[in-house]
Amino acid sequence: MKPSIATSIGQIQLDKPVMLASGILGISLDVFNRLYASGAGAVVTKSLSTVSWEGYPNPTIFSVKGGGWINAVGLSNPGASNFAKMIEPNQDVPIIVSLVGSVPEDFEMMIKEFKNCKVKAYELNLSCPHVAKVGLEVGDDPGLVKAIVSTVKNATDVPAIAKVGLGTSNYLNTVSTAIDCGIDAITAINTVRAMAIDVETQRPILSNKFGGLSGTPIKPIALRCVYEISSKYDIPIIGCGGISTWEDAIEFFLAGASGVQLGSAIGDNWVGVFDDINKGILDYMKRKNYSTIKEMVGLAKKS
Amino acid sequence: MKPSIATSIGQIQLDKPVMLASGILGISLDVFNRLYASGAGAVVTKSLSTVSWEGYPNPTIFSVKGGGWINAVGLSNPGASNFAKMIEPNQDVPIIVSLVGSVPEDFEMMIKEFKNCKVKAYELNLSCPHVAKVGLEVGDDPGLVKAIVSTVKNATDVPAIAKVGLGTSNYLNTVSTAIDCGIDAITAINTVRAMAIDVETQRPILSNKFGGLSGTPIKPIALRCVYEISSKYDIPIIGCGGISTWEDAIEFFLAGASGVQLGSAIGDNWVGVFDDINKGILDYMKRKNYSTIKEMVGLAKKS
Amino acid sequence: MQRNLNHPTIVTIEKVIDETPTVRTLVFSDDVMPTVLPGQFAMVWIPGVNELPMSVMISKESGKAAFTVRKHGPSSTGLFNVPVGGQIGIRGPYGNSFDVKEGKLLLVGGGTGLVPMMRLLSFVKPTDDVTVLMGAKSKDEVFFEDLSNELLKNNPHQVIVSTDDGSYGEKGFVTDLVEKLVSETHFDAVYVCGPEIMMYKTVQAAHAKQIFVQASLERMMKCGVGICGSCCVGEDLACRDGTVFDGGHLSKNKEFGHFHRNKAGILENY
Amino acid sequence: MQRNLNHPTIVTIEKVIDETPTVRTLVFSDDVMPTVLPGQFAMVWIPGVNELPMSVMISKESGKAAFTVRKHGPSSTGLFNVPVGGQIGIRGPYGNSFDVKEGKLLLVGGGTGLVPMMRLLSFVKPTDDVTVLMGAKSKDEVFFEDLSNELLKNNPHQVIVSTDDGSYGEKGFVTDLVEKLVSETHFDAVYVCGPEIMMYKTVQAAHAKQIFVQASLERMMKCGVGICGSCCVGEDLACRDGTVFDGGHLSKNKEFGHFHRNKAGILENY
Ligand SMILES: Cc1cc2nc3c(=O)[nH]c(=O)nc-3n(C[C@H](O)[C@H](O)[C@H](O)COP(=O)(O)OP(=O)(O)OC[C@H]3O[C@@H](n4cnc5c(N)ncnc54)[C@H](O)[C@@H]3O)c2cc1C
Ligand SMILES: Cc1cc2nc3c(=O)[nH]c(=O)nc-3n(C[C@H](O)[C@H](O)[C@H](O)COP(=O)(O)OP(=O)(O)OC[C@H]3O[C@@H](n4cnc5c(N)ncnc54)[C@H](O)[C@@H]3O)c2cc1C
Ligand SMILES: Cc1cc2nc3c(=O)[nH]c(=O)nc-3n(C[C@H](O)[C@H](O)[C@H](O)COP(=O)(O)O)c2cc1C
Ligand SMILES: Cc1cc2nc3c(=O)[nH]c(=O)nc-3n(C[C@H](O)[C@H](O)[C@H](O)COP(=O)(O)O)c2cc1C
Ligand code: FES
Ligand code: FES
Repeated sequence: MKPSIATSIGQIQLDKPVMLASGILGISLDVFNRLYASGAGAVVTKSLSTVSWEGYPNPTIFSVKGGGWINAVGLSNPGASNFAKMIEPNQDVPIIVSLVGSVPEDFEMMIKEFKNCKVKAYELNLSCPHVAKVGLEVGDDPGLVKAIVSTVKNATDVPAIAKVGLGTSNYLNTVSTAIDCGIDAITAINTVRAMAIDVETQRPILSNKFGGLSGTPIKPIALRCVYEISSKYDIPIIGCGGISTWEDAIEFFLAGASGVQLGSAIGDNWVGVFDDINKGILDYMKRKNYSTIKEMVGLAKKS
Repeated sequence: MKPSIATSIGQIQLDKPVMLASGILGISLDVFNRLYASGAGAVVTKSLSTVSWEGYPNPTIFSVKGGGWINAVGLSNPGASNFAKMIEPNQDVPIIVSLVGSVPEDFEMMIKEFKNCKVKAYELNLSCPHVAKVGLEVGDDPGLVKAIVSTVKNATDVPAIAKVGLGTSNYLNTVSTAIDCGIDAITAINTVRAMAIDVETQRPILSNKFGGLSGTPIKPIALRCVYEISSKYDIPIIGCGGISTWEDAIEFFLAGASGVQLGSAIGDNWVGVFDDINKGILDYMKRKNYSTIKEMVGLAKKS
Repeated sequence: MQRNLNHPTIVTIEKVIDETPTVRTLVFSDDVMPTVLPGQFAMVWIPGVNELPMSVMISKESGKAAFTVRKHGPSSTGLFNVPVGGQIGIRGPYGNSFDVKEGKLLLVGGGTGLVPMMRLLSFVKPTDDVTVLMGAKSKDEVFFEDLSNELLKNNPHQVIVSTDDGSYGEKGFVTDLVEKLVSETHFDAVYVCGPEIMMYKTVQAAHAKQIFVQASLERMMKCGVGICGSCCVGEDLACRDGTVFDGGHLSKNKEFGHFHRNKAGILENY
Repeated sequence: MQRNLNHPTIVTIEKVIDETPTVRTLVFSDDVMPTVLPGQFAMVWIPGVNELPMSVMISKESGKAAFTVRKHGPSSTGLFNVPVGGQIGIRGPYGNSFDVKEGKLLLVGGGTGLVPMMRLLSFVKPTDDVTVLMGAKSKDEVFFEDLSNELLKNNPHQVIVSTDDGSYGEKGFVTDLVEKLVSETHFDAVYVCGPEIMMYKTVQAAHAKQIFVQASLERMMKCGVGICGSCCVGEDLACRDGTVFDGGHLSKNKEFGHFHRNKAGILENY
């Protein structure tokens, strides 16, 4: 049998396992179509808020030694309502809508905006490390996580994913709370809070001083999170963090992820990265005699 | 005036600001002498326990993409008593003794072993991410941190440093608790819990599965911790994590560190790295017209 | 250690040239920027102020490059005000570049859109017959006229200036002149950089005559490498797919000439 | 992407050669290992078992290298048992290498200490006069005798085997033979690898006669790159400063020949 790289993340069925991560290139339907044509299994939108946000002033993104990027874009986005209008015409592209907010009502309100859109899943950003009152500040608060996930699960039948990251509490508690409230899947991880200082001008480079580290440097951290989650809970996982090659993707499958997302790798390898990774996964499956992604998921825990 | 790279970390005075981090090359007095002669301002010993530990089986260390290392040596060490005997003859080398334990009594007992040794400071390892019941499991428990730091401060007049890292709680709480109990300085950070899986054999590479990520990848994370601590507390800080060049050291000074430690860089640049960095710091000070390290400490917070 | 081109490298301004009361050229030494291709840009960090995309300007001295900035909002004014000895951070170069064709060339620039044109001029062959068309609002906003003539001194060439108010050179909009020129003369290539409407009309005029035409687009930029998405123009990312696009491609793009995105990513009309 | 030499690369065992009942050579293809210098080692991961330092053995086929392992504790037994088609991970090469001198050379090896000697033999010049001295407990533990003769077929050479029990070759300890040889003949260089006491006595004997001598040390190894400290011998780190050291340096080292460190880093007598 010819192997297939199609995958199911719980209820979420995708033809290809590598998705565009949230916040990356994600503000235009034309771009989504292009990325889908380039081999992305789904695209996750920028994290949308109830109203549009300008984000932080530049500098907002730059690269650091070791192949990483630090960003503090500040969740700039056109707002859920504008965005929903833009993607209404979409039929083909599996779009995962990322939402960010401070209270359950924010999420409820935004989900209503998407009533006329084909939404593959909602991803709740509980983990942005550099914007106050949303993201990690929410993810680190078990009461809020509970309220938000419960509200979202009541508001829609579309699957909901919680995106977690390393904050000031144990992210595994966030995972566990989200599971208790019926979350359908977990994305792990967001960027890791970080900074860089320029030694000549003696200033933090980001206008926001603090930002999030992404790319190659965080891969071993993200991988251990996926492994920890899959060892402790029975929940579909999407791995994210530093994935840039097919080997990276396979590592995440073996650790327990049913799908992966990538962002920073696009800065280095551009949009061809999706097909490169898809092809690598397929070759690996042929060589190792797998016919589905599922057969690989979590294998590293057996050893 | 000719600039001087001597520095004071609270009561701890050093001729040179770059120290050997704990766990690196640290089991022989002969090696300590050599590193001191190579330009290390102080050497921190391996973390010592009340009894000797064999550590984990190999593989225990290897490198990952982006210039990082993952290790799970498992705190192998000859035990405090054996170690104390070995360093008794020492007169010249500023030795910082790193201690690891599960209860206050462990620390008390070990400090007694060093009564005949010249100890520059004790560093309490509250942050090893891959050994059960010590390290982060202690650092994440405010009650234990309180008891341990108080005990150590009662047991000795030698300055005590708390080494923190990213665990499952807010490391800033550990810092704050340690300060409340009279800690003299903070070292930030230890390695970050991580893992790697080999895709051919489909196994975690480390025998312990999980280990700690060190080197270049964690620098932006360590730097933000130093900046966060120095922004919030008035406590001398030693920066550690991914430092391999003089620019890296200066970045940590600007973020608020009065001294730095390095480990992984030795694997890449060998022992010449100390003098290279010292020289780079001195040249920078000349160019920027500083006469002491102190003048640079925390400058990035002014902007 | 190798320089990380995506991390700001600090350079020191060595010379400031006042081009007009609101336009300045800031010259600096660097290993990378003096040799970038025409059309490429850098992300320029003005510490404490902002970071802006800037076309890389040529310098007469080897080993040096420059930025030519018009003071406008707070960011560009911050850059404009950097004195000799001041430090800025640069990363890049980013973007693709103009295809340097041979023969009869028309270069159209408005304002600081002339910057990539000056670098393009440094790539023309002595056999090329080059027309430079530069637009400005009024006489005191005209710059790079002498520089263009100097760069083209070994070429058959003409430098045409037009001002909206007629206070210098031809009176009227550059785009009217473009239409006239392309209908009179066969050009082998037309290059344009300036306000979007100028580029749109130039592309239309040239494309209608089936002349090879390229425009260098400006959009809101944050990363410069194709990560953040802020510079998207339809399905294209200006920073990575461009900034230089062929006329044929642009005429199929629904946003070019009509919309750009604001800082929140919302489409706005030009 | 470039191979990270400090990260395990998986190779497949293509051939297993039984050298003695307890010693096997495992052959594999690789880009890096076939060309390492004599004395260099790799960290060899036997998945699910352990990771061991192993001298890199030569292979007759180009593009291939090997490990020759004696089964001893669980780790080496794990490696010994890897079948054809089995996978192991290798990182390195690590350590320095023997200085290849010319003239009259004496190579002394005991057990798997012969492995670096075989690679050294592949570096000798046809004009060198080479004596290989190999020690074993008894006849059935002798290996690499034929290989040595074959590698030296174009050289003036002799291969001397000694067994402790006299069941093959000369009877007695290798080190007695070394003492005899260096007192009778002037060697330009002596190389030794084997049990520490053999190396210690060989170094002493040669050093006393002011003959250039080098030994390749074995210590507990974890990282292979000079981070973990587990391989320290006095002020030296065997993995990074060595494994090959000059006799002059070793005779000043307080630990060489007397102590090694166990897994906890505690000094133990040999
Ligand atoms: C590829 C490229 C090359 C450019 N080359 C030059 C040049 O050589 N000389 C020159 O004077 N100007 C150039 N610009 C325009 C320049 O980047 C600024 O947009 C312009 O100077 C206006 O800045 P401001 O002071 O109004 O910004 P402010 O109003 O202070 O705005 C601040 C922020 O908005 C962003 N921003 C605002 N407008 C734009 C815009 N049009 N494009 C991108 N980002 C914007 C900036 O990144 C900045 O972070 C270029 C733009 C691009 C995209
Ligand atoms: C540079 C170097 C080259 C070597 N080359 C060879 C070779 O070519 N062939 C060969 O058979 N052996 C070689 N050895 C010895 C080999 O690494 C093992 O030590 C030996 O095989 C005994 O293993 P064991 O099965 O008893 O280990 P176990 O008793 O199972 O011990 C397990 C652990 O201890 C460590 N360990 C135990 N003994 C040693 C030791 N002496 N040195 C380093 N680590 C040790 C291993 O790393 C392993 O993690 C070499 C050692 C070194 C240092
Ligand atoms: C520029 C940038 C913007 C991002 N914006 C978002 C966002 O809006 N919402 C979100 O959940 N994650 C955001 N992220 C995090 C990514 O989705 C992803 O979790 C992270 O970058 C790690 O993946 P990578 O290493 O493949 O980039 C952003 C990352 C980058 C680099
Ligand atoms: C092999 C190895 C062993 C370590 N052992 C210890 C230890 O025993 N105690 C401790 O506090 N930190 C230990 N660390 C952490 C280092 O001291 C340091 O905090 C970390 O490596 C980050 O610094 P670096 O990036 O310069 O290596 C160890 C690190 C490595 C790589
Ligand atoms: S500026 Fe970020 S994608 Fe173009
Ligand atoms: S094996 Fe780690 S220092 Fe030598």
